[in-house]
Parts: sequence; structure tokens; C-alpha cells
Amino acid sequence: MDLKQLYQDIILEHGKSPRNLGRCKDYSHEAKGYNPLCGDKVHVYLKLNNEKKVENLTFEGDGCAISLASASIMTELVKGKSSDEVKDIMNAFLNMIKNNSEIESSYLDDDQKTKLMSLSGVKQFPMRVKCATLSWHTLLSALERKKKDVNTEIID
Amino acid sequence: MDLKQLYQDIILEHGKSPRNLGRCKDYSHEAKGYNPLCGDKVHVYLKLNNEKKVENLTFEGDGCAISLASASIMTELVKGKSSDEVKDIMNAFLNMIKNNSEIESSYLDDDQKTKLMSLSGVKQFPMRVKCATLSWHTLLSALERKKKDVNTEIID
Amino acid sequence: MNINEIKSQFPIFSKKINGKQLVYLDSSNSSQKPLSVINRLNDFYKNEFSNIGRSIHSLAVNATNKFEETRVGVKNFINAKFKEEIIFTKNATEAINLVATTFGQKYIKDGDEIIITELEHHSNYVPWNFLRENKKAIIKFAPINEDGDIVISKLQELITSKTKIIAVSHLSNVTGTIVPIKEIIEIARKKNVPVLVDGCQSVPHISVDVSDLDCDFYAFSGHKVYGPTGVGILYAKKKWLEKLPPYIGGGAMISEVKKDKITYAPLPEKYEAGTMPTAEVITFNESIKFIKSIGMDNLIKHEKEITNYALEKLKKINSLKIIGNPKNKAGVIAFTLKGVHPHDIATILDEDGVAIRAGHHCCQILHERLNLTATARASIGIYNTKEDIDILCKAIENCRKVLDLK
Amino acid sequence: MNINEIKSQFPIFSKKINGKQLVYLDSSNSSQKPLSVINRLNDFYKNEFSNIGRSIHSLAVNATNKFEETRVGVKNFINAKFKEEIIFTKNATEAINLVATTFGQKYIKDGDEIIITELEHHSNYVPWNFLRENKKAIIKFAPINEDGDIVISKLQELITSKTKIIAVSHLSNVTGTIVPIKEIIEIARKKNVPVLVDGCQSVPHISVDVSDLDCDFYAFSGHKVYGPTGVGILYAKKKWLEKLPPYIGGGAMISEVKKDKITYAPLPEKYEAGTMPTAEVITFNESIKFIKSIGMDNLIKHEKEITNYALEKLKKINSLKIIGNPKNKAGVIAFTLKGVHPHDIATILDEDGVAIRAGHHCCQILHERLNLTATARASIGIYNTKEDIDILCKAIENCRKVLDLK
Ligand SMILES: Cc1ncc(COP(=O)(O)O)c(C=O)c1O
Ligand SMILES: Cc1ncc(COP(=O)(O)O)c(C=O)c1O
Repeated sequence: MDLKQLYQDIILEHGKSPRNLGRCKDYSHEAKGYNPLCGDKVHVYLKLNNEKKVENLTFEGDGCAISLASASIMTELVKGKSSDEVKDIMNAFLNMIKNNSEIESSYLDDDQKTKLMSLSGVKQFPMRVKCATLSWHTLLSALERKKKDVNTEIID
Repeated sequence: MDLKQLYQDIILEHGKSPRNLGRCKDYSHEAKGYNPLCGDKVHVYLKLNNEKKVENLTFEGDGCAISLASASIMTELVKGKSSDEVKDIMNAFLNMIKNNSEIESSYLDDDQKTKLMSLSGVKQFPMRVKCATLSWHTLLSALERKKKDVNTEIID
Repeated sequence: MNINEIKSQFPIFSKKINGKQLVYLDSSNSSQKPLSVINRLNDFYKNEFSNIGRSIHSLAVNATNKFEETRVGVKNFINAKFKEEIIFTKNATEAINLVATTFGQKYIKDGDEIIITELEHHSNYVPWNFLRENKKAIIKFAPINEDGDIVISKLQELITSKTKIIAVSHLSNVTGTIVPIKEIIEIARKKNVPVLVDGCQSVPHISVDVSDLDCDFYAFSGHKVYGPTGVGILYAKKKWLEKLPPYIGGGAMISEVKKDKITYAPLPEKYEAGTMPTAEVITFNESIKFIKSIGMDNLIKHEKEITNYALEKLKKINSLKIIGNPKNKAGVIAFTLKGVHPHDIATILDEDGVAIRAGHHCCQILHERLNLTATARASIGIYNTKEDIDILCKAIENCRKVLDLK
Repeated sequence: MNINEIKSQFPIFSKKINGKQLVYLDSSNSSQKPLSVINRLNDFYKNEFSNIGRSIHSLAVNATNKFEETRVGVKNFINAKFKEEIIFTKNATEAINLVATTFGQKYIKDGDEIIITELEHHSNYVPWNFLRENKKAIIKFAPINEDGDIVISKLQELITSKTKIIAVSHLSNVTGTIVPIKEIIEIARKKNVPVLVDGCQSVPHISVDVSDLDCDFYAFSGHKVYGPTGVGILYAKKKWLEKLPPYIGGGAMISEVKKDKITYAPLPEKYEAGTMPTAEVITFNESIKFIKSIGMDNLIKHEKEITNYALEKLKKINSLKIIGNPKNKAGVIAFTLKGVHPHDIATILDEDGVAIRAGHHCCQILHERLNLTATARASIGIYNTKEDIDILCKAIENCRKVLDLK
């Protein structure tokens, strides 16, 4: 295992100064996520425009470097995407973390893929995978306007 | 351990044809005893006369050779004894079984002591001690007119 | 299958009992453990010990993964659909209590009916009795016949619109009856009544497929399946575990804890409060592997052979009576010997190194039904041989001699 | 006392974690096991295994005697009056649930009050919450101050004529606070309110004398006291165990079972249904012997020395904050590091072979009270050395480097 792999510079940088922090105005969707094992929390606020594309996405959260960085990077990558495109990106991300593959999504350019790949280090730290995926599950929940809060323990 | 010590002839004989079996008429005291571990049951019927001495003592029971023989021998030995004398004999018996000593009671003659000593073999078979002592505890309970049934699990 | 090779995997059989070779015929009570299981436990405590779930250091990660591997192992072993349907308890008794308590809390009210059978172990009666004591539920007993078979038509007749649950053994720990549990579940299904199966005796001795059975709940104990003590298993359909309230409350089964309100964790954690029997659950996976290494079919075949041999030989013993004669019988043989109380049998057999059990075997209702207070019981495990049976029979013959009976 | 000799009794310390020597600072979660304990378990399964109580063959007699020896061992260890006052459960959580459920069933009704404290572990809150959910009981929280001490005067003020029970920790698993439990019991005694003590963290680390404390209930877990997982202990005054209804129902806890009525066994069997964690309970006696071989006074002295050394060294670390500053503190040290989340600390420390815990440690109320969501926690056991603390401190210093913080 390699700490430098987990805590890559880009992660540290996003962890220290997360983008899109706070509650955006006029959000149309929201959801809370919670990891009962460690107490990590995230609250995402989402504004979909008339074309059902992500116009704005912000979050409030309390968690470790990994979970903050993941949420921060997520908010950057999905802006302008449709709901289906967001899901495609999320699946590509989960796939990469679980199955050790590359990021495979046609909705991301190479730079964006590199950004997401910076989270690949968690593969070697199984207890930290949930830190990296919580915000994504919560975004999905907001998109689907699920009533229940996201709880990492019920995510496969 | 020695089975012949446990199953002495006198035990086998009493086990096969227990004395004073059944329910005597005019009993003044009674009590039921139960060993939940193995299901042994005994029901003693006791008639105390005006001088508070055991005029008659009979029992109904369902149990192993040891428990039947012990009850049978008991009914023989305590007839004519006062309540205090019965307790003295019982203590002498319990003491013999627990502490490996002789039978020490001035209310028994040598023949009677020999009879009781025939149960000393249970010392080597700790799970069978309760079989030998159930009827005595039940008699004590009858003498004291205890309401509760005897349960070997609450006897020290 | 080489039985001597298998027997040699069990260290206890190199031990002498009263100077004699151990003939262990008390597997229905608890089975002996193979070396692979004992070694796994030993290894875990020596090299890997940590609590699970809560910590994120390497030892904890490893233990958590191993713990979940057992969950998957059990799921596959009994063919459940989801691993969250496997809940670890301390024994089968707790597993049944978990269902009786939570199901009772949510679904049972005054006058509701629970059906059990005359075969049941106390562990599948007392938990329901609590609902009778505390909620005025009614317990009905499906009768058995003299052979020790449940009279299915009578069970069917007992079902009414008030019947809330049926709780029944898969295999009797006295008569060895293999209960036609699938038939019972089909009957119950038609009337929309859930079924709990007490699988304590079945899981170690016959193939169990909970998906095929379509039962709602299935409970068993690890220690009877060549595993360590301290581990019980409850299988329950997800829909039930989701609907039912929690049972034991504490660490690990919560989601969020506030001063005014607590929310509970998702499955399976919801039902696994406090520190689990971590090492024992992890070790239980080795027990499953042990059975798999033999093959369930081989195990069944071997135990059948020994059982048949035992039945044949026992029947030849003068004044010995075998209790029950069910249509389908596994290797549990209760018997009586005329003029000899079962406790005396057990004591005398023990002198010959033969370990059997005497008493009511936690089945007082069954004994009452058959007009008995106690029986002797020889029960068979994978390690038993024909030689064991020969020694058993000789020791039984000796009983009458010791007691000076003709 | 030679600490290296003691440490060498624990096989796990010859193992490497991520190529580094293991520095185990998670004993509050669960302690490592000495070889004598591991060997006893191994021996029992190899040479002596049998279930207890029910069978009368030699193996069963031996196991039953050994099981009861542990009961006497525990009784003497915590100085209870009677061995029937010692009930074996699967963990402390079950022990507390046993009391909450049975006491609640008999004595708690709508509007009755239960007092716990802001220090409590979830296992000493959730069971009482069930009574709030199901019986409309009221839970009151005795407050703590910033130091992590319970404000006794405030606790006293909470007691009313409706207070039915007080449940309180003896030693906090976050702040290490040693609670003045005797004082609390005396206050409660005057108002005739029974007290349950959660002794999970105290039994392994300070002397416990339940007769001197005069508590009504005392719960703890074997696995934190150098024993195997799967064993919990409830001490309760006989008068309570006699009055309270049974908890788990099944084999072994009954007296007579009829179709219309069941009577329950006397103590302690009344509360020990089904097959117990036989081997683990028997082995636990070896854990008590281990502690005795060291001597409780020596243990306390050693842990105090290491704790003080750790506190001193940790305080010197830049931007590290120790949580709580109780009057009397045992070897449980929760801390935060400015700008570094506890999970990141735990992961980074683990790379250096240092096992600590991060999170809320099953104490969300306490964390909320102190305005924290998570802390890192280093907890000390008999095997920890000053060298361990040096490695811990160095690893903590490394955190800020790994995360590129000044
Ligand atoms: C203070 C305290 N109470 C209760 C518990 C619960 O103990 P267990 O998980 O062994 O049931 C713990 C440990 O986790 C604890 O530290
Ligand atoms: C049929 C049956 N049900 C339930 C039990 C209870 O199992 P445990 O004692 O492991 O809880 C047993 C074994 O004792 C059994 O044979």
C-alpha cells in the first residue's frame, strides 16, 4: 500500500480547498448522505435547468480528505451534464474503483478522467472506498429525488 | 470410577423393589421434588403423629436406580424419628456425599449407617449426586410444609 | 470416502475416556471439531485478531473482510439470495427468539395463533410461550403419530385466519424424523402464513436450500455443524428483516444517534449489536469448508449407512425399544431399555467410553406425548464408524448385567 | 514487572503490519490475547470438547465443571456474593439489553424516567431507547462538562419520583474518565433507585468490587479483558434476577414444560438459554488468571505510567488537541489534529503499523456535546510500552507531512 497513491497532490489540494462548497441558490434537488461507520456527512444541492442539465451543483460536508476531494471533483465534472450522463460518469467511476479498470465514459475528456483517476488510490484501502463514493451516491439520490437519505451501508 | 461401587447390590435391590411405594392414607405433609436436568420426579407423603414423629412415609417416583433406591432407603430409615432427628440424618447423609466422610448421626444404628453408605458410590459420579439427594430434599420440604416444589437446581 | 482418514482429522479421538477409546454418539447435542477448524481459530487469535467494522487499521480491515466472507459462505451453503439475509447470533435459540420477539412485537396481538408441533425442541416453544404470556397469543400444537411423524392433515386443519406464524423443526432431535418441510411451507404459503424452520439438526445432516424451501426464517447453530460454540445463524427473507423492528440494541446497529431519536442501520448490521463472536464467526467458514471437502452427498451416504447398521443391531438387543419409526429417519436414535432408567444407561455406557445422552433432550412435550419421562439417545456424526456401533451395542448389553437384570 | 516478558506472551506482536512492528493502541475496542488464553481454547477444543449441563458422560461432566469454575472465577474477580449472580451473555451489549428488556417489562410504564449520561456508549443508550419507543419512557441525560466529567450535582437534580433506573459507565471509552461511580450509587441508593453500571472499560483497567460498589447491575465483555470474543458478563443482585422475568427462552432455562404452561429454571440457568459459548466461557477463566498473574495493582501502575507518558508527549505535538481532561483519567486518549480528519490520521498511522481507531467510537451524544463529529483514539493495554508511544507520536507528526500541511 502506498500513501502517496491515496493522497495525491490533486486530492490534497481539493481536500484543503473544496470547490463549490455551500448551498447554491434556487436548487431544485437536494439529498443528504451519511456514512454511519465513520460519521462522514454530505449534503448536495443541485439545480437542473429546463433542459434537465446540471446548471449548478454545490455541497456541504464534513469528512476526511478523500470524501471532501471526491465531492469537490464531482461538482466540477458533472456541470452541464444531463441526468443520464451523470449516471454514466458515476458508473464509470464506481467501476474503476471496484474493478480496477480505467475510467470509461464518453462524457469526460482526458483531463477530467485524470482528475477522477486521482481517486483510484482508495482501491488499496478498502475501508476508505465509501469515503470516495458517498458524494456520488448522494448526487444520484438527489437526481432521483429519493426521499430517504443515503446511507453508505445500504449501497453495494 | 467403579460401577460396582455405584450400583451396589443393596442399591439394585431397592431400585428394583422400592419399599413404601405409593401414597399413604391420612398423610399430614407432602411435597414434590423435581430434577429438571434429567426429569426425575418424586412425591413424598408424610404422616407425623401427635408427638411430631414420622408415623408413616411413602413416595411415588419416576427415576433411575439411584434415585429410587435412595428414596426407598430413606423411607425405611426415618420412620419413628422426630423432625429434628430427620434433619440430623439428612445432614449426615449430605455431608457424607459431599465431603467424603463417614455417616455421623447418633440417630442411626450401625446397620442403618451401612445402608446409607451404600449410596457413597455417587461421589465418583458428580452428575448423579442429585439423583441420590432429591428425595431427601423433598422430605425436608414436606416437613417444613414449604409451598414451592423442590427443584434440584436450587439446592446447593 | 475414507472414514478413518476423516476421523483422524478430529484430535479428540486420540483421547481416552475412562481408559477406553472415545465413542462419541452425542453429536445432536454438539459435534466435535476437526483440526482445520481448531487451527483456524488458533491462527486467528494468534496472528490476526482484531474487532471488526469499527476500526480502519489493517488488522480490522482483514477481520472485517474475513467476517463477511463467512457470511457469504453461509449464504452459499444454504443457498440464500442475499448475504444481508444471514444474521449472526450466539446460538439457534437466540435466532428463534429474535424472530419471536420482533415478529411478535409487530404482528401478534391478543388471540392470534401460533402453530408449532409436538416434535419441537424447547428452543422453538419457549420463545413463542413468551408471546402467550405477554400478548395473550394462542399456541396450537400440530400432533405427531406414534411413529414420530407430524400429521400434516391435522396441521393443515389448525390453520385459521388468526394464524400468524408456523414454527417447525426440519429434523427431530429425538426421533430423527426428517420433516416434509417443503410440503408444510406450501400449505402455509397458500394461506399466506409465514414459516420459521428450526434447522439445528438438519443443517449438519441433510442438504438445506432455503431458496428451494421458500421458508421465511431458518435458524441453526454453528456448534452442531463442526464449528465453534458461540455462533448461531438466522436466515430470514430480506422483506422480513426490513419490516421487523430491531432486537438487541447497541453499538454497530445504529445509523444516527441523537438525544431525542435513534435511527437504525441497514441489514445485516441492524441485527448485529455490540461486539460479535468475531473469531468464532470467522472460524465457522472453515467448518463449511470441512463439510464441502467431504461433500454433502458423501456425508449423507455415510451417516445413512451407520444409522441403518445401528438400527439393525439395536433392534436385536433384548428389551430395547427404539422411539419412533418415522418415514424418513436421520441418525438420531432415541431408545429405552426395559427395567433400566436412561440415566443408568448413560452412566454405565460412559464407563465403556461411550458418550450418549439421557433425559428429555429439551423435548418434554414429545416425551409426554409418547408417555415417556426420559430416553437414551445415540446420535451420529460424520466421524462415527460401524465399530462405534458395535461398542455401543456391547455396552448396552452390559447394562442389564451391571444392574443384575436377567 | 517486566513489560517485555509480558508483551512476549502475546503472539500477535511477532507479526508485522505493513512491514512494520505492530503498535496496537486499540485495546478499548478489543484487547489482544495472551498465549495462555489461546492455548486453553485450543486445548479445550482438541481434548475436552463437549456441550455442558445436559449430558452426563465424562466429557460433559468435565466441561460443566469447568464452565462453573469460570463462573466462580468471575464471581471472585469482581467480588460478587453468589455465583448465581454471574450470568453469561454473548457480550456486554446483550447483558445491558437483558436488564433493559426484563426490567422494562416489569417496572417501566408510560412516563417513567431513565437516567443515563452524555458519556454513554450506544450500547448503554439504545436498549433504553427501546423502552422510550415502546413504553413511552423518558430518557434524561446527566450532563458532562468540558473536561469530560459527569456533573454529579446535575445528575442528582434529574432524579425524581418517576426515576426507575440509572444507567452509567464506569469508565468512558472516549475521554478515559473514571466515573465516581460509588458516589453516584450512594446518591441513587438514598432515593431508592437501582443503578446499572456499564463496566466494559473499567474491568480491564481498574479494580472492580461490586459488593463494595453496591451496584444493582454490572455489565462487561470478556474480549476486552484478554479473553475470547463471544462472552459477555452480567452481574446482578440475586434479588433482581429472581424478580425479573426471563429474557431469552429455550433449552436449559426451563424447569417444567407442559402444553399449557412453562415454568422456568432457578438462577443462573434462568438467563442462560440454549447452548452457551461453552469453550469461550471456559477459556475466559484463563484470562482472569492472566490478570491475576500480573496483579491488578501492577497492571494499573504500568498503564498509568504509559498513559502519563503518552499524554505528556502528545501535548507537545503541534495542533494536537486531547479531548477531555477528567479528574481521573485511564489509558483512553481521544484527540484531534488541526486540519486533519481522524480517518486520515488512522489510515496514515496504519502505514506505520500503528493501530488506532477513528470515528465516534459509538458515542455520538458525547461527540455532539463536544461539537465534534469524529476523533482519533489511542487506547492502552497491558502490553503497551513507551516505545509504542514514541512510534505513535512520530507517526502523528508524519500525518501533516503526508497531507502536505505546514
Ligand atoms: C463503554 C462501553 N460500553 C459498551 C460497550 C459494548 O461492548 P460489546 O461490544 O462487547 O458488547 C463498549 C465496547 O464496545 C464500551 O466501550
Ligand atoms: C432441534 C433443536 N432446536 C434447537 C436447538 C437449540 O440449539 P442451541 O442450543 O444451539 O441454541 C437444538 C439443540 O440443542 C435442537 O436440537
